Amino acid sequence: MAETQLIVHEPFREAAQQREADALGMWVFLATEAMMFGGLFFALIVIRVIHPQGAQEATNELDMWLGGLNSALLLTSSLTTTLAVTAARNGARGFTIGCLLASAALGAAFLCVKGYEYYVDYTKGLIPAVGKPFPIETTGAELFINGYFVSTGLHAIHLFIGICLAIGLATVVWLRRVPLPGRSIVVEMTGRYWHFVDMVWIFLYPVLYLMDRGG
Amino acid sequence: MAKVVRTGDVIVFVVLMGLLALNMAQARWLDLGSSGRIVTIGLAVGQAAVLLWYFLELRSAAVLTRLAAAAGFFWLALLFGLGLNDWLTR
Amino acid sequence: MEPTKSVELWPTQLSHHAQQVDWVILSFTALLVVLVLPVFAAMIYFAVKYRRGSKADRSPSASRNVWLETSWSVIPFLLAGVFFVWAASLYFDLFHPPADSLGINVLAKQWMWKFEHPGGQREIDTLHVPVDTPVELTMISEDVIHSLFFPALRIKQDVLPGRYTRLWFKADKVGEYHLHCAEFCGTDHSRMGGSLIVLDPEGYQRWLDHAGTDTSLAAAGEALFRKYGCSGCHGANSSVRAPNLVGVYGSPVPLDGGGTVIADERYIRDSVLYPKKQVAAGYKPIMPTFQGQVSEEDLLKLIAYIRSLS
Amino acid sequence: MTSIAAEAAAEPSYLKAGYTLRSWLLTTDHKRIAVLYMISLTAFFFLGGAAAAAVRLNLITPEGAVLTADGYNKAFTIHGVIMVWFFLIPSIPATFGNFMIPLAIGARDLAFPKLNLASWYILILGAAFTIYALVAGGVDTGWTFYTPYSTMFSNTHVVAAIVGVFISGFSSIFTGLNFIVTIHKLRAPGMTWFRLPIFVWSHYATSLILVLATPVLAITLILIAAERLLGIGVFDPALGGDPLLFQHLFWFYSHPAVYIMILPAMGVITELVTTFSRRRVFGYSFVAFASLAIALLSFLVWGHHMFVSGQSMYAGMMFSILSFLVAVPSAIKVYNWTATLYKGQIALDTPMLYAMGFIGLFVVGGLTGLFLASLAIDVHVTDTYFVVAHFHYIMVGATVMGFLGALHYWWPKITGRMYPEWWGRISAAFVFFGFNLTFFPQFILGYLGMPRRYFSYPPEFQVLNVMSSAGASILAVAYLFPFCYLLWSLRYGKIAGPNPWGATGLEWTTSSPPPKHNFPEIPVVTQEAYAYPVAPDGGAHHGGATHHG
Ligand code: HEA
Ligand code: HEA
Ligand code: HEC
Ligand code: CUA
Ligand SMILES: [Cu+2]
Repeated sequence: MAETQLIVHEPFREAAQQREADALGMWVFLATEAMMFGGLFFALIVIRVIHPQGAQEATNELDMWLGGLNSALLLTSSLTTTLAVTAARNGARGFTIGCLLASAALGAAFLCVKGYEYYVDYTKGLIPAVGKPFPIETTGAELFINGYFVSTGLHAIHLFIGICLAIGLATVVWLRRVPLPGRSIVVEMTGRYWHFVDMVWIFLYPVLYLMDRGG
Repeated sequence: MAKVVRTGDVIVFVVLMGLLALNMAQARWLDLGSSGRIVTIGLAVGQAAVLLWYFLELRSAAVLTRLAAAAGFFWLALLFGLGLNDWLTR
Repeated sequence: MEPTKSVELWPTQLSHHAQQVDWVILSFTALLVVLVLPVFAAMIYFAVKYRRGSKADRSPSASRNVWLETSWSVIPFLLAGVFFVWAASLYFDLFHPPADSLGINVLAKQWMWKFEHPGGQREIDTLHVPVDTPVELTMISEDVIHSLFFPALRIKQDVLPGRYTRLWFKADKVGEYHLHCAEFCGTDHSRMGGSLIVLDPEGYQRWLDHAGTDTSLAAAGEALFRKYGCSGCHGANSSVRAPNLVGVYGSPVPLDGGGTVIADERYIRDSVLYPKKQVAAGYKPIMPTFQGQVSEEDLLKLIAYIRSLS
Repeated sequence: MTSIAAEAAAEPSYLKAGYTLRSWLLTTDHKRIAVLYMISLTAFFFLGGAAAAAVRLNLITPEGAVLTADGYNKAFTIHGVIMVWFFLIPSIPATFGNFMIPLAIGARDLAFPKLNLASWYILILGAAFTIYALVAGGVDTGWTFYTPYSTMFSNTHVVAAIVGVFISGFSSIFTGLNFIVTIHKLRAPGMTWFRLPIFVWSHYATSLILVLATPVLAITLILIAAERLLGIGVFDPALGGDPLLFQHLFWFYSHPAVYIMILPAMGVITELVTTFSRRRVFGYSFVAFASLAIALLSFLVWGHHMFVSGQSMYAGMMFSILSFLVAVPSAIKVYNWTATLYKGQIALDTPMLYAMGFIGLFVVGGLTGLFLASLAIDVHVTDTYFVVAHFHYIMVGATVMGFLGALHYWWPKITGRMYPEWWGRISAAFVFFGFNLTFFPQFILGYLGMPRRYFSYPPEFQVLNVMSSAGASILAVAYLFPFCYLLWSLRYGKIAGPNPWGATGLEWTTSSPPPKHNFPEIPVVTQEAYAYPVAPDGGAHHGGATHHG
């Protein structure tokens, strides 16, 4: 019954073809996103290479426990997202909606923790251009912290988009505008994006908070 | 519900959390010197691989999809490899 | 000795390096002409012989030939490889100035070139050098990226803010030649140029005497060393435990946390501006940063002084 | 299915599928979107050309003839920015690729038609920002936006221009994504990879670059904007940042980007050479794989733009030898085109003239690229007019010629009308002559030591500069010719049949202009590409495809 509900759109000749095209399109898109964050990671690593000392002192300013809490939140949201996808494929509408909202809530919790971290950073004078002057004198520290803001900021924007997608998707599933399991591909695609945003954090967390910590 | 919540997914989740815990512990309590960087990144790569393979379903994906995913990493390796070479030999 | 105003079709060769570069490009051109002339000739010949309606022989022929195709891609590459090696070895030489070079400091800023001779003589937009003497330029910019370009020597090098770059040459003809800024740097980029004046040794000496200055770079540096308070710590009878800078220049310095560096201009500059970046082994990192207090120009003088101590 | 097919059989051409502005601006038909691109890109080309005219006019006298120094700097910057991002990168892919790929692989449209339309709007939005930067007072950083000049010293509209380029990048990314998915998933039955026309292969390779390189430009531009607005310092030496980091990131994108500009043109040339010599391309698989090899290798050579930048000596050597390596697949293409002519039935119609011009100028541009890749030579000629001549030989001499060749070749398919052949040939000759007169003197100027981006120059360079400016005025007129006679032909041109050139390729089996859904029925492919001979205008019966049902 899944296939009967699947509407084939214009250039496609058959449902499978359309499905594969959507999947491939999503992966190619994720590859472009990976390249974009990759450029940022490259900049961060270069800063670590040219200013090991400053970057280390900057790392020590970041709270690895809050960052770790955030990692846990996102990993959990990845679990709920996976559950949503499986549920959607099985036509379990209610459970799908629940899991999507859970992911959105976990994502929102992440953003709250992040916001709190930013607030702490603000009180320390870490934020560029506003607040107190930068506290660490060692060269490279300020640079690294600025890189931290750009990368976590860009990640937060992505996560915010993910939250909107998840809530929107839950709504349309609830309204039966996206019939399940016929259009479960939509849940699947949103899930791909969500996992990807989680994966960016999987790398951001160690590169920003853990690497070279101590000393 | 049993059909919806698969134990496999939960195990994967536990592994991911375990790797996270390991990475945090390592960074906090072990002083691995210069190899610490490699360990940190290695653990993150492990997490990402698990995520890709299971949650992102590369396990059951078409070859083409796997290639698309691999392409991103391969090209990033080019950027890092050739790019860092400059700073490391300056 | 005015730069020539008539049309010239080949730039003057002012050094052995310049001659070599000209040889590379000329012989490379010859090779490439040999490689592509057949292509052009064949294209024209085929276009005529096989024009539509002509009675040429068109009996079926292969539409692929792996060996032929492999050879016409690989052989040109291997031949061109010779020129890679030649050009790369000349490039290698550019990074290895002779030890006995005459050191001159170059300071670039929007939009002028400042040159400082070891004796303290300074000039703007014009550089006097002796003929047949290796000259090594240590260059830094006070603002954006510039690039010092001597067409007659076939060399140029970007001049960066925040880091020394180097350029060396040995001019072998007396005369006046152009120098330009080759990296876009704003409004007067095209006017940020002047002349390179190559003099015979006596002429150079005379110029140095005339350009007269009361103090050499090193002497000026010594004064600054006291003015900025460096001597308070690094001086012979200081109570602070700081390294003695006599003989440091050019020698290896063991670092705190392992490794050694050669104390060159870059290292000294970093020690003054970013003292915590590389801390000498056995000392506490108590040296304050002088970032924002010491200008690039003064830094070069301090370096000249420290250099004179060895 | 059957009902769609029956509908399509009676279907009018895509041009007649609606006459309102709305039917154009909200279309999802790849053919109409291609036409939208063609119109806007032509406008951008003339805008960039006008800036080039200002540049060349100014350089007639050593002291700068018409502009101020700042005005000149803004002129070449806007010239580079517009020409690169708003003309040359989208040029062939977004017009002919967009129009022809679905036709050439036997599909009804691209995989994501709405995304395709969105790409066009995104490009226009990006252009709007860039043009805003221009009219608000201009930008003076050069198209390369080098830091710290662009971040801390320029007081022109850098951020607006960067936002414009940033936005246009998404147009590139989405177009590339669309092409990749289309080529993978929408080939007609029987259209195997090794039956694809080389044009499609080269667009596939181009798309890979678009998708993998452009995001790095995006993040680099974000960093520049953040640095300029917030002073984050990643490229600022005062905070310990490294301007060379910017250069690495920029060229990681921009070198592959130059192959975005040449690969589609190489695909066009393969179509032209085979059609006008009625021969299968020599060494199909070598030529096809050469495109992919170029796409891959293009990511390994970016450091050749930085030989004198203060990059490490070893990095310089590595990038130099890798740059020599890119010449190999390019050489394959050149030699194989030539071999294709052997025993052909050669007709020197306008598109073929452009193709031969392309090969000649590409070879000169490419070989001077090898000079630049040779370290010691580059130390002398980098940042001089030698480089300017190198890239204009490839970008204007080769790619713009390829664009014009494609335009004449597919004009009958797109519009249903023939262009006037005599005018076509004359203009091609003028373009070739004007081009060489403009840019050949620049090689000499560069070797003599005239730096680029110079508003004024030493008087001994005047003769060569005047020659170059004279050539540019011939070139300008030569570009206006096709503009005029092609417009004329829309009304008065001879009606073209489905296959005026007697070419293979599925696009020639459908009517000219094609119906809205491209084919009355999805064709089934039974032959390799370029299965000559084909009788002219017998397209529907011979094109290497049969129709079932
Ligand atoms: C479409 C655009 C395009 C293309 C295709 C190329 C192709 C090449 N380019 Fe070019 N290049 C630019 C556009 C392009 N370039 C631009 C815009 C700049 C300046 C940017 C700026 O600073 O503003 C530039 C600058 C540039 C530089 C830096 C110069 C400098 O600033 O110092 C270098 C250095 O290596 C270079 C090299 C090459 C090489 C080796 C190729 C090769 O791909 C060429 C390969 C082709 C051939 C070699 C010819 C065919 C082969 C044969 C006929 C067989 C015989 C060959 C052999 C002997 C092997 N280019
Ligand atoms: C696709 C890319 C492309 C194209 C097509 C062109 C086309 C041309 N370019 Fe361009 N050029 C670049 C890309 C391109 N250029 C880039 C990337 C740079 C580097 C910028 C930088 O340094 O940052 C550059 C730089 C550059 C310079 C160097 C400036 C400097 O370093 O100081 C010069 C100088 O001669 C030049 C000339 C020309 C000329 C004469 C044409 C001609 O082919 C143009 C011919 C077309 C026309 C002239 C339009 C015809 C129509 C009309 C004339 C009618 C309307 C006009 C009026 C009403 C006046 N270009
Ligand atoms: C407060 C004391 C103090 C002052 C003032 C000071 N220094 Fe130092 N300097 C040190 C100490 C301690 C070290 C060793 C630790 C280190 O490398 O940072 C040092 C190291 C150096 C080194 C590296 C030498 C080596 O052997 O590695 C140089 C060069 C140097 N200083 C130059 C200067 C100059 C030039 C000034 C003035 C502009 C100056 N210092 C001012 C305390 C000082
Ligand atoms: Cu200084 Cu250009
Ligand atoms: Cu390049």
